[in-house]
Amino acid sequence: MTTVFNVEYAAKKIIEAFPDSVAVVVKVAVVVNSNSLYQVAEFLKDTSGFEFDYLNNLTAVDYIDYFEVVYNLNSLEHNHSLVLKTRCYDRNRPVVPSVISLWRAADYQEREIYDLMGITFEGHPNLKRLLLWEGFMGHPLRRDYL
Amino acid sequence: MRFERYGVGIAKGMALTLRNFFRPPITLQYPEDKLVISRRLRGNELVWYPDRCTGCATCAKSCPQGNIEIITHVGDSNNYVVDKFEVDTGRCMFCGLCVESCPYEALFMGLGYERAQYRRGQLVLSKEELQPSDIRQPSGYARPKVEQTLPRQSLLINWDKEKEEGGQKLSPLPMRKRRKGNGL
Amino acid sequence: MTLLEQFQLWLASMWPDWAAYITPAIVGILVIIIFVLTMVMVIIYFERRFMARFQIRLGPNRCGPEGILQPIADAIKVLFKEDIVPAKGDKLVHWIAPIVVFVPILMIFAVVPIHKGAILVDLNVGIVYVVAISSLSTVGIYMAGWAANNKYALISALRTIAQMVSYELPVVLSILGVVLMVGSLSMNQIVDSQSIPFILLQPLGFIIFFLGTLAEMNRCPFDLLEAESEIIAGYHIEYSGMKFALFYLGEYGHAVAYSCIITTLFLSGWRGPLLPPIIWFLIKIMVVFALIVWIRSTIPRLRVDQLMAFAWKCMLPMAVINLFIVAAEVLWLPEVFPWIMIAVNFAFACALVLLWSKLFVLGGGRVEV
Amino acid sequence: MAIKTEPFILNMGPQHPSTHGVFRMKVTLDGEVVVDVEPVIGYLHRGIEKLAEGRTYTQNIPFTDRLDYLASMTNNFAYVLAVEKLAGIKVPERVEYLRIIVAEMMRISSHLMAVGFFLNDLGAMMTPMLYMFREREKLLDLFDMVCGQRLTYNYMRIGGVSQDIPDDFLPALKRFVAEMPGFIDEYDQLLAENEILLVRTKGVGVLPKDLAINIAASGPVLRASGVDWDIRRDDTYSIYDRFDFDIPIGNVGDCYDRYWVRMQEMSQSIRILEQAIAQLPEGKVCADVPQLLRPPIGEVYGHIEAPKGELGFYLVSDNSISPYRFHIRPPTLINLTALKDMVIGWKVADLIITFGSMDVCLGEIDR
Repeated sequence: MTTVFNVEYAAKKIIEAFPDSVAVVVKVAVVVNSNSLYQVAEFLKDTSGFEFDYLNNLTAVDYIDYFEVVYNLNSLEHNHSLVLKTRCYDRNRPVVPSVISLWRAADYQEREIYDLMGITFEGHPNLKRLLLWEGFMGHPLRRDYL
Repeated sequence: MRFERYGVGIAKGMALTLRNFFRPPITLQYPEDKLVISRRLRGNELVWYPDRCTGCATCAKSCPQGNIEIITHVGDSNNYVVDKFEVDTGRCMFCGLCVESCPYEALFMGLGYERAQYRRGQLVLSKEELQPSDIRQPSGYARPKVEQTLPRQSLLINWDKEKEEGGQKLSPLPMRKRRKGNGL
Repeated sequence: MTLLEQFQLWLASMWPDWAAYITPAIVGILVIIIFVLTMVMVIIYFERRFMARFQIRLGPNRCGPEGILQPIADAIKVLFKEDIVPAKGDKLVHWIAPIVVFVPILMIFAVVPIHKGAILVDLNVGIVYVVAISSLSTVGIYMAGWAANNKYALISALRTIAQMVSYELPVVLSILGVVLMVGSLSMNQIVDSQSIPFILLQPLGFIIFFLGTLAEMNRCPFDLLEAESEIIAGYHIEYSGMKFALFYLGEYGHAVAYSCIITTLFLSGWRGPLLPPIIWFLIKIMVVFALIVWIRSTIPRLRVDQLMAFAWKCMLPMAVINLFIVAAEVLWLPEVFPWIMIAVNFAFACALVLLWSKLFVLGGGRVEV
Repeated sequence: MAIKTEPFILNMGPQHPSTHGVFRMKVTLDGEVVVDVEPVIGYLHRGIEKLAEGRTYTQNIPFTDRLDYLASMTNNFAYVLAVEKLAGIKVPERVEYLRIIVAEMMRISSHLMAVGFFLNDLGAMMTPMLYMFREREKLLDLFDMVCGQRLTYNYMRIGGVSQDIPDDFLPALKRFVAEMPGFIDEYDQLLAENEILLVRTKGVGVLPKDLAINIAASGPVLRASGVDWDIRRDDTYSIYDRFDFDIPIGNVGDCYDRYWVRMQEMSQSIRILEQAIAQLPEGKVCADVPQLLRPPIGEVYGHIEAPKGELGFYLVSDNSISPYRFHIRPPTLINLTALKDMVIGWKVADLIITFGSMDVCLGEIDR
């Protein structure tokens, strides 16, 4: 049975390593600032005790005020999971650093979010539309689309 | 990579195909030879009993596609009279949610499955077309009482039993049965 | 003296020479075309029904009683189809290719004895003629692949050439074993000298020849050039209508032709007890073809490098060794004891197959790019 | 004189016999050798994630049928589990068993398709595929009996299943469970020792262990690479902890291992089915759930071990009758990430079988 990693503890450790990186800790997730996302993700992947080597799921939610990018992390070794989130408030040009160099699982998922939600992942080597065709107007999964 | 087993594996495979050569084929000659389909089949769009329908439109609300269109007016004895009950079956995905949600058992899934039409417009079924008829029999989906009255489904797993016992008897030479209308 | 020559002599007694010469030729050609077309129809129907039963299906059974008119219905359908030529294809080559594929296959039948004396021309180099003519249709396939201006077709065409070049050698070498035993290249003489079928005398030669011909007629497991899961239909991907039908005829005509050749070379041709020779001949063709269908319905396909490796590393050395063994036997073993020869050859065949299974590596792995 | 060659681009798909749907690959070939592959998807995109935002939680169940249409039952299962987790619904005991019975039947059915089409890609002329279709047909008959459809079942409901199983179901399923191991042995006899199959698949399309974890491969693809990870055991959902089953692990991660893992998983599913049939209790088949469910505000990621891998549903609720965000984690799309690494340097034929051995379903990839 996968245990849910203690969010408070994770947040504490992350703040120890990178002060000012954690924006807010909600009940189920650690929300980090988007500019320090990559460092935190690297920390979570490589630090012993965390070792989140498996990126289950990567998605984004449009909360009108901001976009939330959700990373469901899992560790096959310790069998625990953690939800990492980041928010970007700029609706016209939301940018989040890409984690593809840590987990290649993010490849298609980041492209899909770019396609459907319009969030740019900085550092993605091949950020093209995945499901829709090039030249499609708008990003359909945003709440204000149509 | 080598052929380390001297072709024994290939020989075994060929022996197996030969064994299947003498097994009865499992295909059926469709228009002449039909299976008894499931008692709960979700086929042939909907069967609608107007006398039981109160016009509550629960089915229309439960439809994921919004296919069911109901227009009612209030009748003499303070009831709803259904003016229009129309289903665009070209968009229907046969999920059966409308049948499950009907509180008065006025709506059934149909038992038929040969529902091809030449025009898309013919797929929009009106109030009259939805009522039960010879080709439009109600199925037992979500209706246990109807289900008990229908014949048993013929299963391929019972390949050694007759159709009446819920089987699908396979004969080694199914072509011995002469068909009518043998046509080129 | 073949039947046609007798016919010609009989005509010459009353008609002028030129007519007596030309009429039997035309009659013979017509007979062969009718024979080939009928056999192809029969074999297409036979394969579809037979393979269906291997696959626990029924196969075509709607047209006519038990579906025997299915090939005719297919032919009519295909005749009425639109003939499409790719816009950027090579139109002339596209047009010629099906003919180049089909005609050589018809020509093979000129030297196939289907009955005692029933042969169009009893060439004294009959089997060499067969080998020479049968590889001509490869040119047609290459033309088709080239003319279609389609990448799948091009891959297929190149595969054909490689395959044909590789498999021609073991086939010819295994034929040489038969020729050594008979002492003649004439097909009639080959049949005449088979009081014991050569499949018993030369099991290894038969296996090599059979596998080689499977590759030459592009049958499973060597059907790389029309591997439908990889390159869809291969060289005839851009063909439709009657041109496609010619390829189809060619493919099955090839199968019939090689069934005939295998029957003639290894299964003692039309010879057999009780039944008339022509019936024996047809039965043997069908048995060979049934074996081909059986293999087709069971075995997956080889990869292209494995196909080459199989030809050059397994079949060619084995064919050479087989040739030497047969030559030695013909030279030194007394002809009165064929049973010794059968035993020795079976032992050699088993030993070689076991040895090659252990020794040789099929194909390469990943290529660094 | 050296012959000058140059690579050329072959456009495989969207209409191609072995792309298992409308998948397109831009393949750069150097002769027969694959130099580069670029998958292009989206030809079957229906926007299910967007459609689901405008429908109630129950109305979304038919849409999940249409994701991986070869394993509709497990899609239903994953979705209803996620919603139940979100709304905190406890389902009756009988429902848990029924769901596991149909989910394991679905796994057998999906693996039969996967292996059958994989062998078809190898060029086995439909024969093994049709043998496997025969067994799948028996299962589809049973699904038809339970829920009235053969492909899009729409069987599970939030808090239960739509209807109880009919009387004929269990005897027929028992017979299937008794007969199926014999057929699995037959398939092994047909192909597992076949030299050509071994030559074609052993060592081809290797997915190394660390890469498999890094791309978050899941299901048989992950296990064939030697990673001992099965959500049924490692993140137990429903009542899988009550059953005794093994998890087959490959050791190389080549096409043969993926084929082998699937064959073994079918046997294990039959073991689970045997136990579940024996333990099946009586009882209600649906918990009391309001027709218009309004889960509390929150979010949930529920994942299950679908036949093709980890199928996850990420749901966000705003306490209305429809989900605020409905995200599907399709297993095969993420498995496809590794396709390029697996096929570069191999021949075209290997590209086809490697792709076939990953068992993709375009309904799920494109959504």
